[in-house]
Amino acid sequence: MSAAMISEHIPDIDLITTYGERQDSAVSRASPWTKFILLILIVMMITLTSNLVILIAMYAAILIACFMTGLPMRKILAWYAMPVVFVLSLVGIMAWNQPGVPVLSFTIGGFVLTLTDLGILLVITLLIKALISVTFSLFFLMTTKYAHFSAMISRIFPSPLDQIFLLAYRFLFLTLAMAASILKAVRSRGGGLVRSIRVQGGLFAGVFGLVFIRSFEQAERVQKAMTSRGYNGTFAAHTAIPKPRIAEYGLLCISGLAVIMMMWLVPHAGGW
Amino acid sequence: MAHIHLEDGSFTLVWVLIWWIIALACIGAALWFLRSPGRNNQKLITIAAFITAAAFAVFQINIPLFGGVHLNLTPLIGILAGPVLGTLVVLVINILSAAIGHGGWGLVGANVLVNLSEVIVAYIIFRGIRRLIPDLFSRAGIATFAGLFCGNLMMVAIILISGIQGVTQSSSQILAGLTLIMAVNMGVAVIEALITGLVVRYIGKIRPDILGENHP
Amino acid sequence: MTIMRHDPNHQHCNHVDPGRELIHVDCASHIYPDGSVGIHEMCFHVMKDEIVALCGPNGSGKSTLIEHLNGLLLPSEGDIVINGRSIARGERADLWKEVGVVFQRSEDQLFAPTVLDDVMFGPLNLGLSPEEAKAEAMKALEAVGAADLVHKLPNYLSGGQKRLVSIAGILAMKPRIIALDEPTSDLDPVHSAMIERLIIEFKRRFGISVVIATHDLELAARIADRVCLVRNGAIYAEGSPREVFYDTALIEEAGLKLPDTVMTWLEYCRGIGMVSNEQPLTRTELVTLLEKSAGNGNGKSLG
Amino acid sequence: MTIMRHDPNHQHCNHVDPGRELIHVDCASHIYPDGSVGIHEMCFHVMKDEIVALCGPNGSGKSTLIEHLNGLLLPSEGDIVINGRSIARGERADLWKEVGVVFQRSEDQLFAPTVLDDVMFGPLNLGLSPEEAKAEAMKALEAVGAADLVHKLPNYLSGGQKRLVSIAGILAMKPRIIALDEPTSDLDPVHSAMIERLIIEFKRRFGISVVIATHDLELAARIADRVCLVRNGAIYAEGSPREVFYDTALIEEAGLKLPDTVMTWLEYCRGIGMVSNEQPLTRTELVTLLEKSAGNGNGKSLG
Ligand SMILES: Nc1ncnc2c1ncn2[C@@H]1O[C@H](COP(=O)(O)OP(=O)(O)OP(=O)(O)O)[C@@H](O)[C@H]1O
Ligand SMILES: Nc1ncnc2c1ncn2[C@@H]1O[C@H](COP(=O)(O)OP(=O)(O)OP(=O)(O)O)[C@@H](O)[C@H]1O
Ligand SMILES: [Mg+2]
Ligand SMILES: [Mg+2]
Repeated sequence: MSAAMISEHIPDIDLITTYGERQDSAVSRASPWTKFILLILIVMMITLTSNLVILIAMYAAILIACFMTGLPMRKILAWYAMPVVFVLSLVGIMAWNQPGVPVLSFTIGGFVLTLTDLGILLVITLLIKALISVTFSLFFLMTTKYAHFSAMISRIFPSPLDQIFLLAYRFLFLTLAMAASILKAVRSRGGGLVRSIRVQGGLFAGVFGLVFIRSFEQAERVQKAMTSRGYNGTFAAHTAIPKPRIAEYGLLCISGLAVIMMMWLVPHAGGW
Repeated sequence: MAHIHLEDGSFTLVWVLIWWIIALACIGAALWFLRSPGRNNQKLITIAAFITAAAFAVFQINIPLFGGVHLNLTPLIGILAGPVLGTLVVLVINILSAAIGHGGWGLVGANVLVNLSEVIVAYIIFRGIRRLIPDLFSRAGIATFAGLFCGNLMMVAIILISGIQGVTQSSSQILAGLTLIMAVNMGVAVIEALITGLVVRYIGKIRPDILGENHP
Repeated sequence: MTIMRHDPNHQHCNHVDPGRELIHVDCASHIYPDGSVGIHEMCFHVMKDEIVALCGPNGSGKSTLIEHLNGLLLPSEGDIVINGRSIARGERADLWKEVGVVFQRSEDQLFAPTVLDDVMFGPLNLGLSPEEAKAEAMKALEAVGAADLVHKLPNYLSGGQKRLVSIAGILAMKPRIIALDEPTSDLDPVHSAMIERLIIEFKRRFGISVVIATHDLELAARIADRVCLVRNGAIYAEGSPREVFYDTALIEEAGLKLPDTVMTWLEYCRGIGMVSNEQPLTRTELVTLLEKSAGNGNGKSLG
Repeated sequence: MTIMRHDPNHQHCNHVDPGRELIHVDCASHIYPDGSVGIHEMCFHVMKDEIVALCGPNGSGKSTLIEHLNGLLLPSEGDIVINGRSIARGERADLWKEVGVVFQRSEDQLFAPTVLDDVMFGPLNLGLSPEEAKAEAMKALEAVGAADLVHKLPNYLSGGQKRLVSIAGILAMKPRIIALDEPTSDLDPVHSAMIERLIIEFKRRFGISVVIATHDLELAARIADRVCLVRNGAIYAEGSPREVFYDTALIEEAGLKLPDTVMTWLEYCRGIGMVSNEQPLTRTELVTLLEKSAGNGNGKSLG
């Protein structure tokens, strides 16, 4: 079962988990805390700077890191679909009528639409920013054990947020497995999602509702099982999280400095 | 797209922080509510976790219409979980989404506020017009549509207030662009309202207790 | 053997031996929200140091009964008394410490991020420190032969492995009673045999009383001290495996079939016209008797 | 009996009898996204009019193989040819009409809001009108003895009832081959026997070839024409039930145990020091032989 059965362009948690558990590269063995803090710093950097050179350099560095770690680059490219759509549908509209040297211009119903060089640059910049964030997130996910994530969640989030988080993960698996098996059942009897909706539309509303109720009942049963082992509203993951090593501290310091430099520079570049 | 998730790099640091702080305030309030004594926490947590998982899973289903529509079902979260739990659910969903690139980390704050408005409006309307419209299908449909409409307004407002980094147009120009997006979004909202209506009606038929009118 | 007939004027069932009774289900009923009858005026008890098998057709109420034993479901009528504490009197806060339940579907039982976290969950709730809990968890995992799975994710275990881990999760809490719902279904013969040995060890080594619900009558015949036949939500009859499984009419009334071993023996006896008082239940017993009978020459009465 | 040993230089497995082969799995492998090996260079075939049983330990790849048979899973290497149409050549559009699959967990198979909707689903997809589809569905439900369930919700059925309905859903489509994954697990003895009779009827009355995956070796011994032992994702050995289940060493190598009937007979023979060529598989056969042996006096060779 996997989300991949449903759509090529949605990250597949099974595949992500598999890579996360594999732990055969140097990055996988690095402390999850290092990667976590690095994620925050990177998000700050791309928020602060719009310098295309810096952004491209960062993006390249992350891509290389992914490649060196042996992550499935093609899959990652396929998973860009949604973020790209999100950026384009918003900024793709904003980009028109930006000031700058016109590249393309036409009129619809009295409105003049002009695409300028700065407009194109804007789209590119925001797209790269989004991709930096996406790629590093996936990199983080695919090089960290789930046990470490859950231990971090137990420590970062206050109760009951951590409980919701940890349980949601298990339920997500159960729900996706159920969705996948139902898709299988439909297919094994000749139903295609699109075709069957046409032939037996009313049925599918029921199917959808039923999946919902069934996964709810499954969640109830899991809760029963927890109660029968004394659940009282708290459960924590107890895996020890590896501590950062010296080199990792070094990396974090450098990145931290870079963020501070950017903060200091940015007001001059007309930013924050 | 029924939803646009704002991606990292769209807002400046100041606005990133401002929206995060407002969102955290809402979350703090929700936590405070939940922890106040006399609430059956375990059951609520299970429900919240289940809804989180279901909404996240549903989001992964690509409906083959208009070249691909994704549903978020945030209004359904409101209807089933109410605003207090809904706040937490929406936060967790946005964090999970950010992890796979559907929305930026810095923008989780803003995205939470957008979804939260959907949750709250859908909840209020669903509960509010119970006397007026007892039929679950219409009631849930209307609540969903209204919720999504407010969510859209919220998104437009947040973008107008913070501005997109590097966009140097006047507010009215931005508004024109946003209106276009909104129009598309509301088209999808109709579909989402229909689906939510069907689901709620079905739940009402088989497990009316899930719709229990007494959550916080 | 007792054949239970409920007397409508009598709202309680008798204690068999109050001193040794760990569980006393006192005429309890449970109706599901959709109106299905889960159990109906059920009287049932579990003694110290015994293995009780619940056998009955699909939908007869075995799982429903088991979920009552640690207060997961509450009877709509009647009472359940665990170790002297009555659910009706609201003394059910800590029932989970006394009775561990392994569900029919082990998937539902696992929820933690890793196998270790999952097995440690119970001991932690019992108030052990994380180190102690971990030690208990490891001991339990070793006892079920799943120590190599500690760091795996429950999502990716095979059906049999899930079953073993969920048993370990209960074992780690050292309850006084363990109830297992269909412990060997979907397991291959080697894994089944492992679980079977484990159940016997629960009793011998740890002094735990065990309740199992199973469709595998051979298994029940081999390991149970007492077999309860469940029908329409109540115990229809109970007795030692030998009493129950050699009562052909009773088994049929209960909607079941004789175990294969029993059937083989009975058919054999009938075939050679032998009248025998022997009642073999396990394969070993059967084979020994067959050999004896063969040695005897032919259709003479035996034993 | 054939013991299959894969020759790494030979990328295909031979056709046994191309004219009678309905399914030919040609050296197919399937790796799951997470890297687990489902099946590995599996060669397997199903002939017209036969019942094939797949037996093997947990996780050996039985379910994976079954899901390949109607194109639900596609082999990452190798090919599957159903009735002359090759999956590798992309001729798999209508496989679901030829091969019906009943899943291991019948819960997964039922998705429609009512039992009737569910059973009608396949016939409707075959292009029948709603009336015709309903008639087919009713016929199928009657054949499995579940006609009284038509209007129930599938999720509130008992385990056994779910199994019956999911078999009806496949039967209503009248496929040429039916594959059943663990058809009798979680069923009580009476329902098991019913399903067993149904499987035999599939073959006799409807001329359907049947593939079953099962841990119940007794069942396989009773009804299969051919038994395939699955180990590590491939067929390890195959043959008639008699050949396979009387090969003690082989069964052990495959990670299984001998069926009870076989074990009883072998132990009996050993016990009385008898050398016999007889190989009983069913209880009836066993009893007949035992009687004969008892009649014979004692440890003399028989048959
Ligand atoms: N969650 C539920 N909601 C409604 N009815 C239920 C539920 N669970 C069980 N039932 C009904 O209660 C009765 C007893 O079910 P139970 O699961 O206890 O039977 P069982 O003896 O365990 O059967 P099986 O051998 O199939 O597991 C059945 O009629 C069943 O349909
Ligand atoms: N969805 C899946 N994702 C990843 N691995 C899987 C999946 N399904 C099965 N596997 C793996 O593939 C192998 C074969 O599994 P399969 O389910 O085919 O075994 P099986 O013979 O049916 O076992 P059982 O008797 O327990 O049903 C096992 O190692 C299993 O862990
Ligand atoms: Mg049961
Ligand atoms: Mg299987």
